[in-house]
This record gives sequence, C-alpha cells and structure tokens, in this order.
Amino acid sequence: MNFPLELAPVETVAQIEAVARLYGEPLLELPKDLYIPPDALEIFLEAFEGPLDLLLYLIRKSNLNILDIPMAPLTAQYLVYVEAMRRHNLELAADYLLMAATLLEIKSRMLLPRPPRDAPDESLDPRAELVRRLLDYEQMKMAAARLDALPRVDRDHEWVSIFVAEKIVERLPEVSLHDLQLAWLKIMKKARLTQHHQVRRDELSVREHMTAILRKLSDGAFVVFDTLFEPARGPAGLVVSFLAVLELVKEKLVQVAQNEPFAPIYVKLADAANDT
Amino acid sequence: MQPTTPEDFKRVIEAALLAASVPLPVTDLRQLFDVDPGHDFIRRLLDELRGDWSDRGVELVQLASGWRFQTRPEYQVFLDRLKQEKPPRYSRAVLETLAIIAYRQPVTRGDIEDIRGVAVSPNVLKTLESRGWVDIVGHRDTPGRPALFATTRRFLDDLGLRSLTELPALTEIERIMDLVDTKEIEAAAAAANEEKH
Amino acid sequence: MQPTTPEDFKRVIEAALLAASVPLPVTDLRQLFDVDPGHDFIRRLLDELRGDWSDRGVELVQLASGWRFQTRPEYQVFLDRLKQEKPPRYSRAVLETLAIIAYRQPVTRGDIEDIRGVAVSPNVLKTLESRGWVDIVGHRDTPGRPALFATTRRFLDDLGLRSLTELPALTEIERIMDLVDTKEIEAAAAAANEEKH
Repeated sequence: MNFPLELAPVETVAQIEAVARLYGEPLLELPKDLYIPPDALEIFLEAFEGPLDLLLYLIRKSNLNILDIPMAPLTAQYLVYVEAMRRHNLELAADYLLMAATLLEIKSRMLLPRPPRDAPDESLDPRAELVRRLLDYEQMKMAAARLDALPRVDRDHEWVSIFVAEKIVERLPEVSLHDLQLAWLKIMKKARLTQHHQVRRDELSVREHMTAILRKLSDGAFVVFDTLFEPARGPAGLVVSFLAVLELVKEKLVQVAQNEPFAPIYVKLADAANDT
Repeated sequence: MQPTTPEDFKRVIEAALLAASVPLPVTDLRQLFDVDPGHDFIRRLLDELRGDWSDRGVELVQLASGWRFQTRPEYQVFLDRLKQEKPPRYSRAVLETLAIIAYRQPVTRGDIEDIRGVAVSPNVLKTLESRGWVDIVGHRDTPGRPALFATTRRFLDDLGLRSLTELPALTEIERIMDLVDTKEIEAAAAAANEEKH
Repeated sequence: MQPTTPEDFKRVIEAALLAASVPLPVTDLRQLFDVDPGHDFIRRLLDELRGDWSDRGVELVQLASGWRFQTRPEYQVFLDRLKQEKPPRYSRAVLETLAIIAYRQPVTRGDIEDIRGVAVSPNVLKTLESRGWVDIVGHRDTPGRPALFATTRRFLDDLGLRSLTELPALTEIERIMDLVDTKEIEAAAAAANEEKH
C-alpha cells in the first residue's frame, strides 16, 4: 500500500483553475498531497490497477473512514486525477470515467432528504455498494500480496529431478495361465467347428514325462531304461513314467534296444539312431 | 534385487522421489514394489526420509499431488548464481486475478472484472493458464456461457500447498479498518459481513 | 547464509547437483559461491559426496560434461513399475502355439499347424524360443525329421508353476465348452481379455 512516489505539495493557482469544472462539478481546491508533477503522472497512474485501487489509495492516504466516506472531498480528489489524466492526453480508461459518474451519483443521492423511515438501514446508504466493492477489492489485493509472498518454485526453490540411468531393456509380454486357457479355448472351439481334429484328452503328467525323458536322451547316447524311473516318486510316478516311455515308443520318438533276454534295456532317441 | 529391510525400501522410495519429475502420491510409491507394502508402511518411511533430509540443502515436502524433493529456499541464493535467466515476475494484474480465482473459484472473467473494477486483459488469463496454475473447469449457465476459471493442483504444488485450505487467510475486514473508530467498525463490519454471506 | 565449514559447502554443491537438469562441471560449481573456493576444494568435496552416496539408490557420476546425480541401474526395475505404459501382448498365434506346446508336448510344427488349422510362422516359434519358454527336445523319426518342441523349466518358473500338471486342466476347459454356447464363450473371453488391458 505504500507508493514510492513523492507527492509534492499544492503549488500554483493555475493548477487549481485548470481543474475548475468536471462533470459540472466545481473543483476549487486541490486536496493536499494530490499534486503530481506532470512527468510523473503517467508512472503514478500506472501504479494503480484501476479506479477502485485509486479510490482506496485516496481513502487510505487521507485517513478517511471507509465506512463513512465523506463523498464530497473523495469525489473531488478523484476527479482531479481523472482530469489530470485527460489533460495529459493519457488514454482514459472507460472504467475510470464510469467510476467518476458513480461517485457523482452517490454524492448527489446523499444530498437528497432521507427516506421517511427512521431506521437508518445500511442498505439504504447510497455508499453501501461502493464500500462493499472497495473492501472486497482491498481484501483480494492483500490476498494477492500474500500469495506472491509464498515460497514459489523457480523463484524461491527448485524441484529435484535427477537423471534416470536407464538401460534400454526390451519389455517382454506377460502371459498368465488365464491367457493359455483362453488360447486353448479358442483352438478347441475352432477344432469343433471344423471337426477335422479329434483332440485327445491326455494326462498332462504323461506328456510332462515324455518331455523329461526326451531331455534326458537329448545327447543321443543310449541310456539305461531303469535310470528313466525315479522310485522316489512312488508307484503312481513309476506308472506315469512307464506310460510316457510307451507313448514315446508309439510315437516313434525313442528306440528301445535289448541285446538278449534279461540284458539291460537301453533307450535312445529315435533320430539319434539315424546319426550313428 | 529384492528389498527386505525398511532401509532397503527407503532407498528405493528415495531414488524414485529424487528422479520423479512430478510429485508422487503414496499410491504411486506403493507400486514401486513387487508386493505392495501398504499405505502405512510407505507413509512411515516418508516421514523417516523427511527426517533424514532435515539438515540438507534439499527437503522432502508433501504437496497437493504428492511428495517431492525440492531445494530449500535458503539455498536459492547459491542456485541463482548458476541461472541464466530470472524467473518471471508477475504484475499486480496477474497476481490479483490469481488471488480472485484462488479464493473465489470458480469465477468467470466477468466476476474478476467486477471485483477489480477494470477490464481483465486476455493476456493476464493466458499467463496464468500457460503457467499451468489456472484452467477452465466449466461454463456458467448464463447468456454467453462464460468460462469458469479455477486453480489447478499444479498451482498448489508450485506454491508448496497441500490444499486450498492452506492458502493464506484472507485479511479480516475489521482489521483493514483499524484507522476508524472501533465502535463504528464493529457495527459496520458485522453489517458488511452479514451482507456478504 | 554463508557457508563456512566444508560440510556447508558440500550441502550447497549437493543441492545444486540435485536440482540441476544437466551435468555441472567444476567451473560451474565454483560459481555457486560468493568467493570462489577453488577447483581443488570443489573436486575434493565431489569425491567425498560420491562416497557419501555410495550405498544409496542414487549415485554421483562424472561425465564428460560434468557431474550429475543419477539413479543406479539396479533401481530401474522399481522405477519402471511407475511407468504407465501398458505391457506388450503376444499375438493370438503366439499364445495358441504356446498353449499347444504346453498341453500336447512334445509336438512338431506340423502338429501345431494341424491343430490350429493354419500355417505357423517361423517367427512365432522363434519368439517362444528366444523367450526361453520353448525348446527343441528331439526330432521325430519321420521324413524331414521335424523338430519336437516342448516347454522348458523357465516357462514353468515364469508362470509360477511347479509342474505342467498345474496347468489349468483341459477337461475342465472342455466341460465349460460343453456347457456354454460358443458365442457366449467368445463374449466371455473377449470380456476377460478386455479386463486384463
């Protein structure tokens, strides 16, 4: 609320005469501390954010009671500024002129006899709306100053956001059991529609053992039949392993050899046989 | 690498927060881990982390949209020496418009003009919008359907606030009028307040 | 605030490096201070700082253009979880081929084609092989000696299975098929897929 401008005291009569009439109002006296050197006027007026801001300044500067504004002197002071603006060919914003008209209107209504009711209702005071607007604006003006005072990023502090060392790793798709199930479901559905394939229902454990046995035989060498079985898995496990071997034989994936009765049985990959 | 001790978890959270380009809420931090360690656990580590950094040039702060590391204001004098350009200074028009949007949101441009008593230049609103502090949240159902402006989360983050309730309190009307007779003030302020509500 | 102890200087340097968006050379770091503390002093503090951060998720590294803090590569796995990107998905051909190999192993490419009713592109099998989920366990003793494909230990591990017997039972799937109209299945499958995305 402190404006840096030094306000020089009233000086010349010429000044007073020059501002004699505005909106039909005689301005015979320049209020104290309102004279502004002409070259400073532009800068001075730029310091104001509009007519409300200017009015607030005038009120505060003259220690006027904002709740009981003496309309005559305030209007007079305000008009001096507006006239000064006009005289300096400053582009006079419509907002300033509108406020001048409002002030004059309030002032004239103040001169009218009070309404017959005795109770001086606040809302009947012609100044009430102006006071409300002034207080409202002043509150926001102060709020703006406080917001500006809050520590703000880039001005009062900076964000921390360090470099992320990233190896470009290919992101692999994830597959769930559900996905597999759905995929199978689609296959089944299609198979049913075409009726070309009878998809057998195999025990998975047999299939798993078939793969395990193939892996054991993968180096192409003969393996003793007995070593394909793990007694620790129990009778059920042995049966499954045996079924797996039978299935492999049936699918011609392995060869079983026995040189003579009761000699050890050897198993090897069927295709490995071709290599030897 | 599998974090096991709270200290391990804290290192991960710290790295994530130091690297993040936006504030991270607790819900995001929970996603850092294979197995969600839960809200309370993360929250406790954040408090510990804040303590760990209490005597450093960088602090961990809680903002509207989450947690973030930022340099302490006391260190800005040093950091400014490395800066090529100064951060923007906002005019009173911009700041007052921002204050009106922040405290009275949602408001139309007309509302702002009513309070300030002057036309609001489109540039003022553009400045606030491009900073990401203000955006249009709807339109008022009146002729012309004017846009309603409100402040963003980014505005709160950038000003170090967790919510609008942390905005500086508005100056009491009574206090503005400390120049005038107290009795009058009380009566009038009461009346003015009445009118406002 | 005037830094006096080496620790004070280190805090300033640390804050500057954490806030910087580019690597800072020592010459820049010297400018942080009112009075230039000299190259060697800064260099010594940088080494100390690097040591201070040695057991954290973030490290101080020296690059051609200067010094910067960066996250350690080991922490990428955590930070990646914060990314909102959708994980890539395998095509229907890949998933169906995988299902056939899983349920019917060991199978040849011909077997897969018979069951699916369409040709299997070599890329599909290559995708599954390079993922380490499928490999060749032998060759069928038929003309052309086609390779036999089976699923691997890795496949079980990645899907959280102890053995193939833990795969969803086919009989159950088929029973579901018997109960519901195929259209319904499609709709349900589509919905389930949707849900996953």
